[in-house]
Amino acid sequence: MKNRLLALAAGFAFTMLAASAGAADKVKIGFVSTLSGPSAALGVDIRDAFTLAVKLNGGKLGGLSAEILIGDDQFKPDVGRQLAEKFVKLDKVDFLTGYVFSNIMLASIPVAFENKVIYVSPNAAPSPLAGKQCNPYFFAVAWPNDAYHEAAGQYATQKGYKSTYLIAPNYQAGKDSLGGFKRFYKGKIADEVYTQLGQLDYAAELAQVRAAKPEALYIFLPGGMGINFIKQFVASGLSKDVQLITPGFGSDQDVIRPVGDAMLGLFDTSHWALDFDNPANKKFVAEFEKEYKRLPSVFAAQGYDTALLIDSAVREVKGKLDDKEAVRRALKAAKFASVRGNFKFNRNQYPIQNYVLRVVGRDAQGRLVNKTIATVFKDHGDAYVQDCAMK
Amino acid sequence: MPDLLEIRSLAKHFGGVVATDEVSLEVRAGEVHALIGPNGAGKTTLVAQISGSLAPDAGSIIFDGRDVTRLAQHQRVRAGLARSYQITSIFRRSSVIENLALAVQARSGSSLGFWQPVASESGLVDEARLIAAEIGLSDRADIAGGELAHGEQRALEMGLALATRPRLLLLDEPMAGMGPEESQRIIGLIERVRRSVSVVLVEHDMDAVFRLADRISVLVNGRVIATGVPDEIRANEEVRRAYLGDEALSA
Amino acid sequence: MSWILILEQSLNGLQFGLMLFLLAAGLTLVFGIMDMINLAHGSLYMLGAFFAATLVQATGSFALGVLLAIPATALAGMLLEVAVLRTLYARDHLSQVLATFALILIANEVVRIVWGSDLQMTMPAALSGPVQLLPGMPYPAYRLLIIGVGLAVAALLYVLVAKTRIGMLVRAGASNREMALAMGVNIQRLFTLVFGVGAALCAVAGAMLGPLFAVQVGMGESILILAFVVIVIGGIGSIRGALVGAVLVGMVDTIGRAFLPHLFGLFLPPQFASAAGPAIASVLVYLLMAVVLFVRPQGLFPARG
Amino acid sequence: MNARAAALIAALAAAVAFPLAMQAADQLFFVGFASRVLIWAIAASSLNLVLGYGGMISFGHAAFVGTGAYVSGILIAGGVTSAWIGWPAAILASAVLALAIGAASLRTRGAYFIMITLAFAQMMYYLMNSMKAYGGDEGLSLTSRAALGFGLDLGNEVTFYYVVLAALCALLYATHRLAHARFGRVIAAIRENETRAEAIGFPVYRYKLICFVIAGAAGGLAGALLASHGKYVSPSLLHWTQSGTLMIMVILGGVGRLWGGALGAVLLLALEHLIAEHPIPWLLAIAPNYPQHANLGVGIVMLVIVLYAPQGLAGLVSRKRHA
Repeated sequence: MKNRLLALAAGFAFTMLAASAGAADKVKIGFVSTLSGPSAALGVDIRDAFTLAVKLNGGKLGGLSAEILIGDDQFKPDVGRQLAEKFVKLDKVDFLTGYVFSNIMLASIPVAFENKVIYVSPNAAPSPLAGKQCNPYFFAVAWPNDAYHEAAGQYATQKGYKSTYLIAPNYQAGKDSLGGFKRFYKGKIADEVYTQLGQLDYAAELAQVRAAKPEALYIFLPGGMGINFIKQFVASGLSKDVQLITPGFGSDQDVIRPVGDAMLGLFDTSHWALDFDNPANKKFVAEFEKEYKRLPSVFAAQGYDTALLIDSAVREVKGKLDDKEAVRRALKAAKFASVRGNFKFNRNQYPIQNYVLRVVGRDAQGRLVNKTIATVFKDHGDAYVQDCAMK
Repeated sequence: MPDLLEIRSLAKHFGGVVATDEVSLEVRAGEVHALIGPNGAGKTTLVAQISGSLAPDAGSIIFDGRDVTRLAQHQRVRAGLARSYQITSIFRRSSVIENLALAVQARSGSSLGFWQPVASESGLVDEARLIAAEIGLSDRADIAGGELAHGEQRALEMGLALATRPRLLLLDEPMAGMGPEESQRIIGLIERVRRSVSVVLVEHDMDAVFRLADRISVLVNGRVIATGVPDEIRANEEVRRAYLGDEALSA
Repeated sequence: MSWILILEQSLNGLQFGLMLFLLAAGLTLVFGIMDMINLAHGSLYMLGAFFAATLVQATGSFALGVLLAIPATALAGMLLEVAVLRTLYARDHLSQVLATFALILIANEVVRIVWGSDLQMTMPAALSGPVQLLPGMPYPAYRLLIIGVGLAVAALLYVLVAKTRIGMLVRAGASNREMALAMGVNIQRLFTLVFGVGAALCAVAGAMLGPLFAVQVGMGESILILAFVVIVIGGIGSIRGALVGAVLVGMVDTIGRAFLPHLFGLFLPPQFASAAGPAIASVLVYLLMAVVLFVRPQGLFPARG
Repeated sequence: MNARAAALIAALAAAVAFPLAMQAADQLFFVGFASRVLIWAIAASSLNLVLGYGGMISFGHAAFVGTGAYVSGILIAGGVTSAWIGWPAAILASAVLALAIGAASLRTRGAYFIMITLAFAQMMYYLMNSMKAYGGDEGLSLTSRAALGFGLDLGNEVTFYYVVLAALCALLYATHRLAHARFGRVIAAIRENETRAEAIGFPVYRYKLICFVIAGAAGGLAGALLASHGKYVSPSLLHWTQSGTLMIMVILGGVGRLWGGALGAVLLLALEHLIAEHPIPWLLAIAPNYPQHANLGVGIVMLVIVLYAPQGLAGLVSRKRHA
């Protein structure tokens, strides 16, 4: 009994010593994302692009040497939260970032807020945090959760689809997505179905779709869910009768790779595409492909931008990271060349930017890629900003 | 003498096998009623149904004028119907006194005590000591049940049943696996006990049966083929033919 | 609600149920014969899927890959039996539960080290489209294949258990372990064999479901509990019970998820129906189990008297 | 006896001094971490009550912990922050659930009992997963911890730690009393020889059920504390593998021993933390990713304990089921 206690006490003492050793002149980033399981490709792309940006920057962010602590939330909110707890309280990071999925992020970032650590979101941007619960420590780098879906709704209306069937996972981002679609879609909603988050077999849902006979089918199924759904959608023979529409990430490189030719001709909406013609994007796409031997997805673009944004802010405040207000102002100024082209932060710290329509086709080398066709929205913000009390 | 236990047309099947076939018998107050029969005759099955660990398919069991057929085993124990097992079933890690005190506890008030240490209840232990003396284990009181000699374990087995203060004791082969000397000890114990308690005795040791029993019922293939005083059973042709023959001759 | 929809959902339920049967069959035999609770059964399912995904890729042929994965998993199962599980037969259930739970942890990490946390497995291109079953009712060819394979394996298992000498021993063992032990002949080898067959069935399920689900670490953990539900419903040790239980669970689960929310919508206020529908549907099979337990505590087809 | 008392006092003193030392060293993270460990110690101790003392191999204990967490979490989310309402409600809800699950599953035994407790617990997992009103699989984030009153702020890590420590001590003392009281003797007897316990007149089913319910209720308390600790509740708390982890804690610490659950929780969680945070350099050189595979070690240790050191599993329910 005594010995065991002694051993434990020694263990804790050891832990303490190890933890209290920290340097001052560097920037510490806590990066938590979904890095394993069927939806891992998303988090991996964000991580790879983020670390690529740091690498291209000589291992620095804003002139300070960058230490990036990486954690895998395993697609589990409680694991994500525990990692946030550790990074914020034990490792005392300067910024937290990385989460792909809204639910995991929502469970985790209160830890950051309470400890006045800024969370820079490379992907998830749920509607509550845009409106009533907007938070000075939250920056959405990518796009408001509704935006792609609003663009998709707009597109479906323009195409004149009379009825559309909607499927999304049963969680905040799922609700946001279908809400966004409906906001701009003028046709009839055939049905609106919420599935289990992480569900992989869609036989039952596909049978319902067939029975409902809609003209179009809009799905918000990120990661492995979308990959499985599209495969099973093609296998069911529905692709002949029903036009599938997805948000940009729903038919990006991470889905194209496993699904293959079945993706050809699929329309989607996005704030970024491989073929965006600006220097930052050209450099990013080339370097990413060189480093990882694959084409970047929209998630990679978001991760890259996130690193660039932090870089710009750290440089702006000249490394004085303890002045949180100054860091915030610097982040909000967004003085960097984004791979998406021009964008700016709204007062709720969500982006105002353009959204485009893309189609899956072949590039010069015969690879399946998304090609930009048209602009759907220009300088588009979000519908919740008026509820945000922040200035 | 009035009947303490009355069994009416009891029946039990296991799949297609008839284990208890329309058994009816009475046990009078104060008597030792032996239940004999060849292996597989259904004696243990019958005891299990009387004690309540096995539900009969049909028939009824009346104990002391009350229908106990639907009562659970523990309720029958509280009504005064206790049993011992053919294969010793005691609390092997507890001492003799702890074994017996537990049985005393079972009948003395509620056991939903969550706070007061049971060790502070001297009444339980005192009574357990009395029973230990009764079964001849006073000098082994603090030995764990599992460490007792076989004969002592059999005595404790009976003691556990006795500690519930039964009015009818069901003894399932109390002398199983015993040498002659140890058997004498159990026979002596039954002799003492019978003064206050009625006994149903299942036993293969015919000497013991004929020495102890007031009446005997013979069970063959799940059926009672004869009931009577020892001399009647000894003289019964059917019993001799079906079962007793060899052993009676060899005895 | 059209008949075609109901028919299609029933086929989906049958497909799921048959795969559950493959898992439950091995599990129930191990229970019945060895009185052993094996939580690591789901790990064999995972292993089978990983083997299949790897071998399909390596050989370039779906059929060949799957066919090779089956003996590979069976071998792994038998190795496990000889190395670890054999010593557990005589132990109490707590030891069995703990040891096999430990095996789950070990299997998960070993797979993670060898393969990573997940693999992609693609269905054969020829079967990736639909088949016209009835006019107006196309059905995915691959799911039909699963149903076919499930039925074939069930039939094979029936012949094996009902018509062969080994099957006779297995049945005897499941209904009366002491008798099986008394027969004495190579009982140890019989156990190993049964375990291998159980593992092979896991591999079939894992390999067939691989392209539909994801081949990933932990994939066996949720489905294992459903296999338990199947066994409790069907009765421990009974292959027939496992089949009936599995199809019942598969049907109830699929049909419940598909129609319960709509059914609730017919006679409940919509906001309540949309909340209660999915909630009840998700626990429907467990409620079924509770009902069966209440009515027939030994399951629908108890192997022991 | 004296050595034991000394060890007890030393352990208590260390537990009381720990947060003050950490506070002095500006390492509040470890106070929060220790609170979590102690809460799991409560959960494991409650499982020990049914597993070790009662001899029932309940594989669904996470359901009671999770239910307690949800009930207290839902109340806090709904504005009822008082711990004096939330925690008793959590305990009561878990007790009621334990009553229902126990009443159904205790009619069976052996492998059946294990499977049925497992299945019913998993049912709760899926139920909470689909309860959109309470967060569904997203879980429920809370804005604050429960409020205790009396000027005690549970939002303060050190205060919270002491409350958890007090709860653990209270539970262990109550367990100690219970084990030596009439009820404890009866469940010990049932664990040792169920048939005989019934045959001397104990209503075995009822006592087992009561034991099951008490353990469930104590699990509910752990859940309520957990909800406040993390300010977050999710269905993964109810997943069956969580029950397995609790079981591992109890086995590591000692089945049926008063300190078993607590010791096992401390051991397992501290070990997990050390492996993940402080890799051993030479081992890292051989296997660079080994901290990510800590469960491999846990699994192997468990397997070895079960296979080769069964006597280490003290108080084990050693009887094998007979038909």
